[in-house]
Amino acid sequence: MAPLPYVVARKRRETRDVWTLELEPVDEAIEQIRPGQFTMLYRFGVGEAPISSSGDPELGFRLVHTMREAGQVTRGLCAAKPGDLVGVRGPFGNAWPVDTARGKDVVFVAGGIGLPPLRGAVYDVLAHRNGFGRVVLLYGGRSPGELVFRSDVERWRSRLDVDVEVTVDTAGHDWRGNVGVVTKLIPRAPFDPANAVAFVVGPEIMMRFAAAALIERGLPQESLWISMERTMRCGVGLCGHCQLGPTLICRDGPVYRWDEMRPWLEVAAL
Amino acid sequence: MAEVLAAADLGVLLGALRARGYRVVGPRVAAGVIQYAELDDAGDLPHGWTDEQAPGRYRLARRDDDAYFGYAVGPHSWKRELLPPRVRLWQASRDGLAVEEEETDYQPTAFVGVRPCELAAIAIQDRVFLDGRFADRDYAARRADVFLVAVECGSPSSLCFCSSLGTGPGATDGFDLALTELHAGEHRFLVRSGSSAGNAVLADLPTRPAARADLETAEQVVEAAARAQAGRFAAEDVHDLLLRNLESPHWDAVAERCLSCGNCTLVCPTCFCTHVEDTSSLDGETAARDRVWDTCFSLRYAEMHGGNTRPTTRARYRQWLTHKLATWEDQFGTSGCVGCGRCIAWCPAAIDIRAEVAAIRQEDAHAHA
Amino acid sequence: MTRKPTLAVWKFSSCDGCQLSLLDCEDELLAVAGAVEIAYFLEASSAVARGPYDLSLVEGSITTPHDAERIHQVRRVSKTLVSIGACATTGGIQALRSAHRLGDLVSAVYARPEYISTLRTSTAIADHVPVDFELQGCPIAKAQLLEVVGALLAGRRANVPTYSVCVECKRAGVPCVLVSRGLPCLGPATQAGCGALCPSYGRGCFGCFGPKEQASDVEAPSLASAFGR
Amino acid sequence: MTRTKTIRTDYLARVEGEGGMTVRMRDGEVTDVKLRIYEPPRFFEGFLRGRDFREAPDITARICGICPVAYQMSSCLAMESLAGVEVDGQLRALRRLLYCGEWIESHTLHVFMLHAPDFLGAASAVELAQTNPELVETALRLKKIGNEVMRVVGGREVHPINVRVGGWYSTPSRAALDALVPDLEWALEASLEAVRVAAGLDFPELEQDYLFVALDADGEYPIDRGSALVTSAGTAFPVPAFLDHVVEEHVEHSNALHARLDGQTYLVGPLARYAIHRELLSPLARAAADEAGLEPVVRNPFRSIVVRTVELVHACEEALRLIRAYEQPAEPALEVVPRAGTGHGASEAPRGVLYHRYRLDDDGAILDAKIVPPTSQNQRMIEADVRAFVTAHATLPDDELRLRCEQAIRNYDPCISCATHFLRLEVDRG
Ligand SMILES: Cc1cc2nc3c(=O)[nH]c(=O)nc-3n(C[C@H](O)[C@H](O)[C@H](O)COP(=O)(O)OP(=O)(O)OC[C@H]3O[C@@H](n4cnc5c(N)ncnc54)[C@H](O)[C@@H]3O)c2cc1C
Ligand code: SF4
Ligand code: SF4
Ligand code: SF4
Repeated sequence: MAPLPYVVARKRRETRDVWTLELEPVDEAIEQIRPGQFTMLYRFGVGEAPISSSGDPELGFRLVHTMREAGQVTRGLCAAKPGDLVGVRGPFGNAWPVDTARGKDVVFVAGGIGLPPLRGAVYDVLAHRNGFGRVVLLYGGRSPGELVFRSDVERWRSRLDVDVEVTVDTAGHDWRGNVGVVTKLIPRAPFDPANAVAFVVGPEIMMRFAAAALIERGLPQESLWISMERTMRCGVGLCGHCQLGPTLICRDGPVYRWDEMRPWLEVAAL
Repeated sequence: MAEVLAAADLGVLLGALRARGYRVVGPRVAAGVIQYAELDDAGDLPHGWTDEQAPGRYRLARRDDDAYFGYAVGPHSWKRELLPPRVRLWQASRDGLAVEEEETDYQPTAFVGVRPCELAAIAIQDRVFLDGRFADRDYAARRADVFLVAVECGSPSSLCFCSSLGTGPGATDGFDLALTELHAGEHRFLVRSGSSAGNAVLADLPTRPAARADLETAEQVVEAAARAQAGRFAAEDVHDLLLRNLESPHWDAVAERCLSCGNCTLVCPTCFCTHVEDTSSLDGETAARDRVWDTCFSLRYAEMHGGNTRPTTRARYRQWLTHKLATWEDQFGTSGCVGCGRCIAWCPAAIDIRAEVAAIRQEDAHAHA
Repeated sequence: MTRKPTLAVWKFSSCDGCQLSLLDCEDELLAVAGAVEIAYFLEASSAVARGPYDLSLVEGSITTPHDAERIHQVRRVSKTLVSIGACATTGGIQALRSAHRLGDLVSAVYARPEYISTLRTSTAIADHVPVDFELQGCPIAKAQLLEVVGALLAGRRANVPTYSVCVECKRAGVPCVLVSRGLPCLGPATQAGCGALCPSYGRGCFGCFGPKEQASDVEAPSLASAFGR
Repeated sequence: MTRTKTIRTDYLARVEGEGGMTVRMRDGEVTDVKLRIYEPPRFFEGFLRGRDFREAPDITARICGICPVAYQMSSCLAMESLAGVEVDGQLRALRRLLYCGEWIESHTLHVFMLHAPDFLGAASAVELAQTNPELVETALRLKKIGNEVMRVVGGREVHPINVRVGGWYSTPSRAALDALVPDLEWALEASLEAVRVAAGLDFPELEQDYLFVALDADGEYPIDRGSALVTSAGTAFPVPAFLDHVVEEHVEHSNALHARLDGQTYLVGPLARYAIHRELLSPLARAAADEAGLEPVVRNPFRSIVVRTVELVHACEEALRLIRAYEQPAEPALEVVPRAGTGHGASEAPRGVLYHRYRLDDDGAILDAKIVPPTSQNQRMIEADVRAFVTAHATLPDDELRLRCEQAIRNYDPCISCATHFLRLEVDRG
């Protein structure tokens, strides 16, 4: 499958090394992407990387992707200027099962660059706010400078119908929020574990601790969802790279119910 | 309906295929092994040759008859044809990011001498590349016009274990024509058709209807081949066995011998892992993407920003074996192994997957005794 | 157009084979000369442009006290430094001498050993200065050299695999000489890059490309900006 | 008051390896010429000790990336002579073909890319590509053809892998060699043209009275082997007696050894081969030399560039001849059983005679190795040329003089990497 050309319509810097690109099709567009799904973004002559949609699902054919400069491809993508072309393949993978949370409390837990893959789902829930119980967003970063989407987070925090807690691992004196890992926010977060659905994204180790804390609070395993990451070359389940035990993450994931993934995450270096 | 073709008329079959526009590829002796390469006529086939195989060892030897297909399997598999080691996927020019996909206008090809285990392997790769949500364009194009001439197995090697996996030595389906080479009496082939394309080719051949004796002899050939490999591998519970032993100390024991060279995955007829190589011209005006064979044994295979998910040989060997024999089933609904023995013969460290499974089985039995 | 990136080629103790690989890119040499300004390349040119250089290719190993100094100067004038060939990445075949007593070697070759000043060992460039990328091979493969230069210009990761020669051997469809002929072969432990040359000529690999999966995975800073992309 | 002056080049360009030159003058008289070789010593002879005799071709190839075939051939010949094996027939024809490939590649590299810029006032072939694009394109194509011959026969252009003591690991098919023919036919035409171009260059004046030394190859123009050495003085000695005549000495200013033959400074390489074996050149090569007006003995070292182009013609014609007569041998190699003793081998590298001697034990382990590369044999002669040139042209301005001195050194296509086991230009007028 060959990439389709998209033009960088807008570009925003989120942090020192994280950028958001808004892309519009030059000609043909990929299918409508849903929150949780990803595309393979191609920088001409450099290569391709899987990047989750971070956009509002209402945006239609406009794609929004937020990425950290992790290596050559992401660095190349982040260096793209408005008007530059990038290649897009997708959408790939599955979406957040937001509907399973209808009528229930919704808990979003994000670590670092884990917030972008969740943002579309947050937009989705807020767009249909009446269909859900309490909405909680717990967001942690290493330092205040590494927090993304600060204006979104502020906007959500100012809403009375959303509970937002932000924490950082380490901070200077000018930081007046929480300090500590994000999982520490879980025990006192305002939701009813017996009747809630949680969506968690972050480094694997963070997701494991978050899951433990959520289950400890009484959240059923079946109500807990995470998003997985592995190297991907094709995005369509044919190159083998993203295997983890019985699944191919690009094909069967990246979103998994916790109890499906837990046994495999417990085996080191699987 | 079965027919009989005289061995002397095998060339007519190759000619009939060529007349229908097929490129004919099959076994021939080259560089000391039986390789798959283009065939000009029946004389190119390895008649009178067999292969002697043991873990880490393969030698050609003379047979005392002039069988055309009197060997087991060589180092090549049909994946060379259907999933070639390197394929250009597309190229693009900087200007307008115009991406041009490669032509996939491939010449129809007849595979001659496909073993039943190889039919099974092709069926497995078909599932991977054609049956999912995204079918692979290049594989689909290459596969579309393939004519399969299977040859049932009469000379399994000491490494074959298809009968344990139900993938051979007889051919039941998935072929256009299936041959069984018969020696008792006249040197001849029992020929069966498995498709309308097969029927058409069969009609071109100077055959006679099979007699009861022909059919019985063919059965005996296959039965003898099955008997020769009886008990070599216990496949039934291997999925659960391996998955409940992911932390077995035996993985460390294999890791001490395994060189992480990747030969096993590359000779395996079902292994499909690939890497993409993005390249660009020196002037920066054009770029391209190639797809190349990869192996889960390479260190970079599992490298992500921020770390390697399988940094040890232990982890990589475990990935290979559990994928082949267990998680493949979860991913694609079939085993990833057809019992051809190639990974055993072509492992420079003479590692035998059957022996490794047996060792884990034994340990498991101890642990649960 | 912005300035072309500058290329310098440096030589330490070596056979010249790796620099020659650059001149051996007959089909691409003029394209290379179009993409970069060849600013310092003594073997090919007497014109010497002054540093600093965007990309330095360094051939050869460090064997004399003078060279141990000189490599630091080279590092100082080089934005990106790529060491090329077995000599530069591992000490090369002359590193064999480390296994011999140096005195014996000097007297075996030279009648007046007192004239020779030499380090006790032959060491890799990376043992002396930070290196951005190591390109293995004795000699390097010219396609890989072009790939590294092209990748640096494009700001991408070079397609220089670190896996075994066996992977290339199997891709090429060469029957394994170890399994089918019983020849000793270093392919399983040796880094790909040669295209499984020896097995394809019916001999076992003897390790020209060095140990596999050793290459530093350091990302060289991209030259794309220098190239105006 | 005496006036002294020093002309000095710290790093010689367009030579293989690292060296410099110093010329010292006092009152217009040259007092000292030194070619200094910085190329660090690499001690190949030392670490060959203890290695298996079969490893010699692969190890010694690494002495020089420019003429690895020469090293492989001389070492194989030494081992084979010791074992009493003679590689002949088509196996030998392939060796000569491989060597022709190296001559084509190496001579093209030197003539067009390293030497021609001196005559045409350019700094490099890349610069030359601006003013003389066809010339550079021709050069690149010729060089590629030489490399292609080496790739097909030897596996790769630098450090071929297919050469072994006793023959080859595998031999090319007739079809693989036939595929080289059209390119070689083009190369033959291109090298004939190269002779005409080279002959038309302007040469600085210098006539030297050389003692020429080359291999004697029993009626053939010497390339891949030879049984004896012959000199322009009419003397000859067999290859095994090489070290009885050639003595290498270590001088302080250089990491390379200096050789003398029976106490005399001498010259090996294209000028020597041509002077001694002109009659054995291929018909077209001889005709080209005649047409270019090349005298039977060339004594102006600057005109060595013409001789190299003549040899280029010879190498192309010879390669074609070998290919046309080729039949793939049944076995790629002869068996070579080692025995204790001393073996000698010599072949004609593009730069001149390359001599190897090995002493083995019963198991074929190398006890002792001695390698005498062409550049160290020529080094004294290079210094003598520079001295003669400076003496004759002492009035030239310094820059011009330095350039000409460098050019005088490049006349030799000195391969410094080989010589170390071996250069810098410094002209010191005080
Ligand atoms: C489903 C999914 C969604 C994601 N969503 C996001 C997101 O929304 N935002 C975000 O910032 N990140 C996201 N990521 C992570 C992102 O894909 C990686 O950071 C990105 O791939 C890094 O690629 P790169 O080329 O920039 O870095 P690289 O430098 O390529 O590094 C990536 C790793 O791949 C390996 N590698 C690269 N090239 C080669 C090669 N030629 N040979 C061998 N190994 C090689 C390297 O070892 C390296 O460790 C997501 C990942 C997945 C799987
Ligand atoms: S795993 Fe081994 S035996 Fe099974 S199909 Fe692959 S190569 Fe054949
Ligand atoms: S099992 Fe054998 S063939 Fe496979 S990677 Fe290990 S050593 Fe290589
Ligand atoms: S011949 Fe050598 S490089 Fe090739 S597969 Fe065998 S062991 Fe590996």
